[in-house]
Amino acid sequence: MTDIPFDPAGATDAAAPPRRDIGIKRRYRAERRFRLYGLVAIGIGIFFLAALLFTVIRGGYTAFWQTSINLAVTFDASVIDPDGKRDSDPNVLATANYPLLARNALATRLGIDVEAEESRADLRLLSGMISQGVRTQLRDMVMADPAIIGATRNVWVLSNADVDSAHKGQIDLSVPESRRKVKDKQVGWMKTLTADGAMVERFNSGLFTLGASSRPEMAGMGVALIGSLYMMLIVLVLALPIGVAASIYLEEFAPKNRWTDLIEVNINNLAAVPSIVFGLLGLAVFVNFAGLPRSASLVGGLVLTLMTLPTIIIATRAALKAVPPSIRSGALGIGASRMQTVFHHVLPLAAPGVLTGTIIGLAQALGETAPLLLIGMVAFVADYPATPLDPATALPVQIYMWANEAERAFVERTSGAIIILLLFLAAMNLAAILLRRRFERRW
Amino acid sequence: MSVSWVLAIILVIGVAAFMVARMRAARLEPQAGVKQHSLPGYHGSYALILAIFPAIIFFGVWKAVSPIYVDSAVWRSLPEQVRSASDVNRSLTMGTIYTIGDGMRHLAPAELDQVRSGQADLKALFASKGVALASSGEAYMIPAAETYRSLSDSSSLSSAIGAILLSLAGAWLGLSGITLRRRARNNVERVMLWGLIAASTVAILTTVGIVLSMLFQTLTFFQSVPLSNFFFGTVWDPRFAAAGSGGATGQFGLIPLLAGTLYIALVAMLFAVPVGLFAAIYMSEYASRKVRSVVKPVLEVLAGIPTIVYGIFALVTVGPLLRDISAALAGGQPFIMAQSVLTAGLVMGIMLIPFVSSLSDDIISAVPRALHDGSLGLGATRSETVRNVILPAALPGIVGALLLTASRAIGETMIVVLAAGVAARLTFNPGEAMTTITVKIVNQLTGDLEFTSPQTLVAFALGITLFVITLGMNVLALYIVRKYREQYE
Amino acid sequence: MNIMSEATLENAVNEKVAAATNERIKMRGEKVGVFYGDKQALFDVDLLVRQNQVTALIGPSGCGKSTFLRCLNRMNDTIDNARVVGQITLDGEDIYDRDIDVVELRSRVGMVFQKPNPFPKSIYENVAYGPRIHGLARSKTDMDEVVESSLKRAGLFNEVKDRLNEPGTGLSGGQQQRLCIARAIAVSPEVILMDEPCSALDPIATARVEELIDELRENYTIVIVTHSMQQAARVSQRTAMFHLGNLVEEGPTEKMFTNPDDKRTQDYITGRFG
Amino acid sequence: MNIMSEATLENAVNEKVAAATNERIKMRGEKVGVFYGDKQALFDVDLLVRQNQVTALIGPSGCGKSTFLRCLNRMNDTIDNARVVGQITLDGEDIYDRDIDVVELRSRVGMVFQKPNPFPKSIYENVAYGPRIHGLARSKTDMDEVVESSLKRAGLFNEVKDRLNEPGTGLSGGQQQRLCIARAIAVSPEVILMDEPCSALDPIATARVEELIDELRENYTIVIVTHSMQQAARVSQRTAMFHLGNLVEEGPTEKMFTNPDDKRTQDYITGRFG
Amino acid sequence: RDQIQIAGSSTVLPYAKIVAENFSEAYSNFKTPVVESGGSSGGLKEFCKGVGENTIDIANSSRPIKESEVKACADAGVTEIQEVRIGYDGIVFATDINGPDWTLTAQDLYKALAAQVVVDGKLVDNTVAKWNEVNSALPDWDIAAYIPGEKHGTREVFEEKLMTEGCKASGALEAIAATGADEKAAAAACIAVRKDGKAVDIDGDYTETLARIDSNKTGVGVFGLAFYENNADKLKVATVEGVSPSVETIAKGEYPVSRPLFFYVKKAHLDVVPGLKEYVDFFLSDDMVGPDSPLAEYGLVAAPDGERDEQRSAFESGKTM
Ligand SMILES: Nc1ncnc2c1ncn2[C@@H]1O[C@H](COP(=O)(O)OP(=O)(O)OP(=O)(O)O)[C@@H](O)[C@H]1O
Ligand SMILES: Nc1ncnc2c1ncn2[C@@H]1O[C@H](COP(=O)(O)OP(=O)(O)OP(=O)(O)O)[C@@H](O)[C@H]1O
Ligand SMILES: [Mg+2]
Ligand SMILES: [Mg+2]
Ligand SMILES: O=P([O-])([O-])[O-]
Repeated sequence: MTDIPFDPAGATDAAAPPRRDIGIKRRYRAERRFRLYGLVAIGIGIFFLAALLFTVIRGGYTAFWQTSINLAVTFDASVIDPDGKRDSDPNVLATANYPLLARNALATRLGIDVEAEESRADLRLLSGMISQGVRTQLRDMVMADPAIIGATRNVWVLSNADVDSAHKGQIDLSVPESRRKVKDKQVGWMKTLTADGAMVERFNSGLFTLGASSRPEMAGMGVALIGSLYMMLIVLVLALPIGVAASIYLEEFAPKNRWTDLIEVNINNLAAVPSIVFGLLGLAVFVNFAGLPRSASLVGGLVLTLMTLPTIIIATRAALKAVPPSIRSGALGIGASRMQTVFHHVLPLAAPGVLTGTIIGLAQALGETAPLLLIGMVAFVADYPATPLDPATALPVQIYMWANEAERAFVERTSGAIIILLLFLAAMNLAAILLRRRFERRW
Repeated sequence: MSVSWVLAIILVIGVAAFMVARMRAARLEPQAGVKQHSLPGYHGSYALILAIFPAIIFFGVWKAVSPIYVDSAVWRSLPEQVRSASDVNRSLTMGTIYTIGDGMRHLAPAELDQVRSGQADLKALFASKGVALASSGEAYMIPAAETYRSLSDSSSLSSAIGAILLSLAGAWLGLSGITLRRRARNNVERVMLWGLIAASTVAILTTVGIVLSMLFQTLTFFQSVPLSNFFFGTVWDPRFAAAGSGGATGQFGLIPLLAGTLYIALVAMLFAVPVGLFAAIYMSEYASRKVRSVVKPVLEVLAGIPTIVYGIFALVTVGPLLRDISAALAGGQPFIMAQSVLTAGLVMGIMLIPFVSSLSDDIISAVPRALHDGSLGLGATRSETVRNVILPAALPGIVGALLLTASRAIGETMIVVLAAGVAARLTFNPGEAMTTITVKIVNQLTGDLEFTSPQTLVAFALGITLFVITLGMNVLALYIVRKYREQYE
Repeated sequence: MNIMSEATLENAVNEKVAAATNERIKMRGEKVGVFYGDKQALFDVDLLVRQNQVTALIGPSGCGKSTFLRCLNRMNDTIDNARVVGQITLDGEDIYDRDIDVVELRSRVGMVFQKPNPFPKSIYENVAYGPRIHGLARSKTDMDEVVESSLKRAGLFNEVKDRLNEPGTGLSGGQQQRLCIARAIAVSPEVILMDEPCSALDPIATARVEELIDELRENYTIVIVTHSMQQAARVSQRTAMFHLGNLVEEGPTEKMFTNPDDKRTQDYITGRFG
Repeated sequence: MNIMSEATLENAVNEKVAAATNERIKMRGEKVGVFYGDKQALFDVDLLVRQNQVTALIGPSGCGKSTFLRCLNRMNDTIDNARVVGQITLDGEDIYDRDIDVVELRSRVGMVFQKPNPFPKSIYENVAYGPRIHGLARSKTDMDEVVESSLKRAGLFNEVKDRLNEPGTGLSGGQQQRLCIARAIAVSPEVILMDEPCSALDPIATARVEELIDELRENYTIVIVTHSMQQAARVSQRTAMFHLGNLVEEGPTEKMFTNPDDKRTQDYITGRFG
Repeated sequence: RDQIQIAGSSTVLPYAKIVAENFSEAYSNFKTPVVESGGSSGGLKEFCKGVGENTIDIANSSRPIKESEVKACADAGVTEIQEVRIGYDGIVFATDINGPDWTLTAQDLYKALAAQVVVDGKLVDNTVAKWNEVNSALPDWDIAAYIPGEKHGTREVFEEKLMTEGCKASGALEAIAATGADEKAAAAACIAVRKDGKAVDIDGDYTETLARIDSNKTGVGVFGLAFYENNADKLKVATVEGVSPSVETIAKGEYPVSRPLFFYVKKAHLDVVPGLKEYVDFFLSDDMVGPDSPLAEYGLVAAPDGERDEQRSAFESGKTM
């Protein structure tokens, strides 16, 4: 654009005057350093996050697959109902020895004689390869369709957790046989079954749907997911409005006097109260005083609400403080009331900060175990809670409990559970983050 | 009538009042020279408020107060000698009476008669109905239970009727007198303001609740352990007395725990604050919108990872790593233990990064761009602008964020347990293990020790002490912020 | 005490005059003083604002014009350390009375600020906001009309008609100022306070605003702060001169510009520039 | 293409003239255009800024004066969706060059913004900020001197000398504006860009600023945006008239105000008001 | 309430879980009991809150209930408490599997871990740094023992069965007594564990101990027998006083370090909470706590036959404390 034929080439441009020394080199170095610090800081954060995620995922991705065995189960009437009383006694079908059916099917599959005296030991080992969960699995099939008795069906049954671990290579098979839970014979059978395609790893949907169990292969996060869901809803529904309302009062309406100072200091202080103390409070107030049931997600939600409130309030207040006063006077000047000014102008501008507080507060509430300990939510709960008043657990509780289990198979499940929690967290935050992005605006 | 029914009816009345009032207000004839004071929606809301709030407050208060009245009425109905005899465990007696009274609702008339005539084995009968009775009760309890039952029945009926009538009256009040000049907006806003005030008192109530829920046990604790032993003791060894003291209670020295708490929190802050602040500055000042919109939520994930995960991370990865590094540096003997203040602080600091970064980023972004431009226009570099103009302007908010961060650092348990251990020691070396008050609160509460012993009760004393200490720190922080606040515009 | 009776005397005289000339007093300030913290920024100002007239406040920078203006619709309430003493009435009602509804007061006494402060919302929403909260438009079309006419009267409509949905903060300085004027007149207040409404405007836009002021005067009462003597002379019927927080002199504009009583006024308006 | 050579021709001619009259070109804009997002706000502006002269930019509100001014020290870089095309040189160096140092550029080309934007610091710190970051004062006394002289030159010192430690945001509108001027001149840039520096100022303060501009002209180069024709006439040597994003005409102020070439200029400056 | 609520010891928790799960499979008409974790003390505390809907039915405990707690219970109306002993928990020492074999004695442990030892008739801080300084048969490892924290009931067992015994056996008790300490103080000195970081209290669970051994291969950790059995491929167990821990040796009483496990039932709830009685019966059946039961498979050391019968009949007869 400068290729003009008669460009006077700056002949008349002012000759550069002697430049002042404003330490530009040094300042640029400082600038670059500063910028670098920022990058490094973000790098550190992301690095540690990556490291954490890496450890968790490496340890936990296998939990989403579970070794299953394909068996041709014969629903032998002589096993299910040896005395032929199933029509008169409904309990017969419910309490039959279903695991035996599965064991027999496995024995047949591996060509072991069920009747032979010398195979007794083998049969015990075989039983040990199949999950005890097969009892309910087969029972449900029979209960749903009693006509199935006598027939043979192809069924995928879960393997026992130790077999699962061995199949995934998590048990060191080089140690002496007596030191491990999976015996050499079982390993041999596993190889046979795997080669036949009868033993494969299938997606572990039970991890998401089942309740707690002492058998690793049957243990799932279902109850915990529901419990956490209830609690997060309660926290969201209570903590967000109360927190925002309190902040608005303190920041926009309250006279600046000792009383509001007291409230302010108080709220800041509540943020420093160890979470377990909120558990004490919840126990005293909600369970003992108000008579709400133990182990209920309602109580958990209330406790977590109180715990989250300071976080939301502090974040919201900071955000409200940051809204320039000219916005307020603009609205007031055309006859908006203070309430209208706050809700129409100030709060929307503070929304990103509010949402950040909410995200962080909820994240914290989602990951908290200690306060739940005292109100009975760190518990073994196998049945789904129908309402927030029923016993339930929470995701971090399940993680905490699994982390303390002795069985090897719980190790990967612990990491798997953490992954689920993080997914839950991500899903929960996504909405807030999208909202926040909508509200973000520079002026 | 059950509570939920009453509430539902009140709600319906309220909604109806809202609709009618809004419609009426919208249809008001405009008059020359008179402006309508409030929008129709405000008239509607006002009617709604009148219809709902007094009724619910009445209902709630009644529900809260009537049991006290019923309780004393039933108590007075008991025979004199019973009263004097069982004065000590009045609550137990009354509890049994209530259980019987409530249980009688489940009984069939025939069974009721049996009960009245004293023929039935109460415990068995009630058990068959799924009501637990600690003991079979005494004969005098049956009439008392009936008194209780009739009193509470009539109380709940009258409360329901009263509440609904009040609701109707409120609705009528809201609907009558809808005029152009009615200050419905002011009224609604006044109620809203009270709502806001109420919300902010939740914090106060929580505090009161926390103190109350710990105070009683704390006092019990201090009955067996002298204050000086607790506050000035330098040894934490609750199961063992100091040699020669002869006491059996042990040593409850707060100092090592307090030191550990502050030390670990300090290390965590030393890590989290610079990293978080620089990250925030980078995000709000340098990064493109896109980068920021990704990095910020990504960092926020750090706040959501359960602390036990951090704990395990510290235990199996960071701790040994630091130990090995320090061993390599020192050539043999590590100067950082696997469990140490440093490990705990570092890992906790990681968790705290988003507390600093996200909150500060929001606050920094909220500083009006005119300030930015003003500084850049003078030839300041971005970093100079940030340091000299933006940060000071954003300071009050950032201090708030830092306070929150520090608070979290003090309140954290799991990371400390796994990263720094539970040994209460007094040392200045960050390479060694220390522990925090919070850890001890959790441990003493969840242990195997007798729950009536000072070893368990000390948890409450620790809780209250920590509460008071952090309160003091917050007062200090408030004072400092006040002093250095810079208000823009 | 002495001073007080003297001051109110002045007001009383003025009132007599107003009555004689059949002018109605819309607002009246009596011994109005303002403190910012300990520092007094305004001293005992007695001033009458006549209905359907434009009152101009002039005086050197920092003399308290904006401060006084803010007193008239109690915007000073929003400044933490500001304290107002004295009495101000609107249609005879004390606006600092406890019973007074500040919000309603401000909807009756609108304000355009010295620094343009559009909301970070769309241009349309900036204007529509006031009418909406005051229920001045029954329908969307009503609202569109209000917005359009307000923008037109502020002389901004043509420039922004294609971008009504873009943020008001993305406008040029002068455009923002006109937007704020449009926003204020959209709620049709009885009194409009304008703090240098034309400071960022070019002559043509200024002319448009001055026309607007003239127009508005028929139905409304206007108080305007301006630095331009010409502008004061052109648009106002009465002028008040402030100096160092004191009201130096108030009177019909013509008289003020031709034959002021006070030496300071004389000096100020005959300053080299105008 | 056609247009381009035409435009640069204009610059070339101008330059010849400048050379002839022994004027040095401090800054030169060539085919400068600015887009805000998709919307073009400035079109192919060719303009020379002569050293030690005051160049006034005039034109109706929203025509692009501030936008052009911001191009001259690259303040547009800070607006997310703004994009500048064309070439601008300072002392012959392309300021949009990759190698150019924006910070140094801005320290050489200072700016006073249209909306006063004092920092939320004390008045003293507001002024001392620039000299401090550029290391222009060696000692505390040096700094005191710089601050005092800057405030004095901006005509603010007397009003604020007792409250140098109070926040700059507590000043009146006009005081803030003067504070911003003081802040800008405290770093003694080579070129000073002023976006309506007197919009919030009363005549006396305006006179003070205009005097200052005259003074500064001896050592510095000044570009000023103003809405007041009189002001342009009084202080500037050259005037450029913008309209709808185009540079309509540029020339010696005298000529512009007496005998403009373009009809639009004529219309504008002879508009009813001034 | 149609669900049994149980709270208490984390040691008993796994057993209670297994029983609860099997219970719900065997009795499909009852809901699965809820078993809270939270420590014996916490469980008993909740237990002693009173009777009724809002209180728990059973408290698991890894130690017998204390006198003061019984009293607190009674004060709150919980007057009838039934105690059930379910079996024994073996406590073992283990090291990383690749380490050498360990043969520990109470004496060695005492000498290595005591806070103070007697030297020249005076109590001085223990400075032993390596295991082989205590007993040359032990490996040349830095002392790093991960022992249960003071909150754990296991700690008491450790102190009683090992420290005190070791103290006596090594003659330290006499030596301490000789320094002029009274009986109580001497006993306390015997069980005081060094706090210089060589003995590390673990307040968490055995998984934490395992992780610590994972990261410090020369550490010695204390585990429950059940936990060890589940991780036998990673851990090598030490003999104590020459006896290798196993279900058999513990049941026979040969292995010295074990403790009984309990749960406590609120008698008032027995007829009221559906399934509670069945649950306790089910728990006490040989199908659950017998030698071939799932609990034993998990690692519970079953009580001898006679003791189990005794427990059953005691419960049946409604014997309270
Ligand atoms: N950040 C922005 N985003 C979008 N459009 C903008 C932005 N800034 C200015 N504009 C538009 O660009 C055009 C020129 O604006 P500019 O600020 O340069 O006007 P101006 O001549 O300074 O006017 P005034 O005298 O009113 O200040 C206007 O139409 C304005 O609305
Ligand atoms: N918020 C405040 N805090 C402290 N002092 C203030 C505040 N606002 C204004 N002042 C001071 O009060 C005096 C009057 O200010 P005011 O804004 O009324 O002046 P003004 O006449 O409007 O001037 P300008 O024409 O420059 O806007 C000035 O000295 C100013 O510095
Ligand atoms: Mg002003
Ligand atoms: Mg402009
Ligand atoms: O949880 P415990 O009581 O068994 O340590």
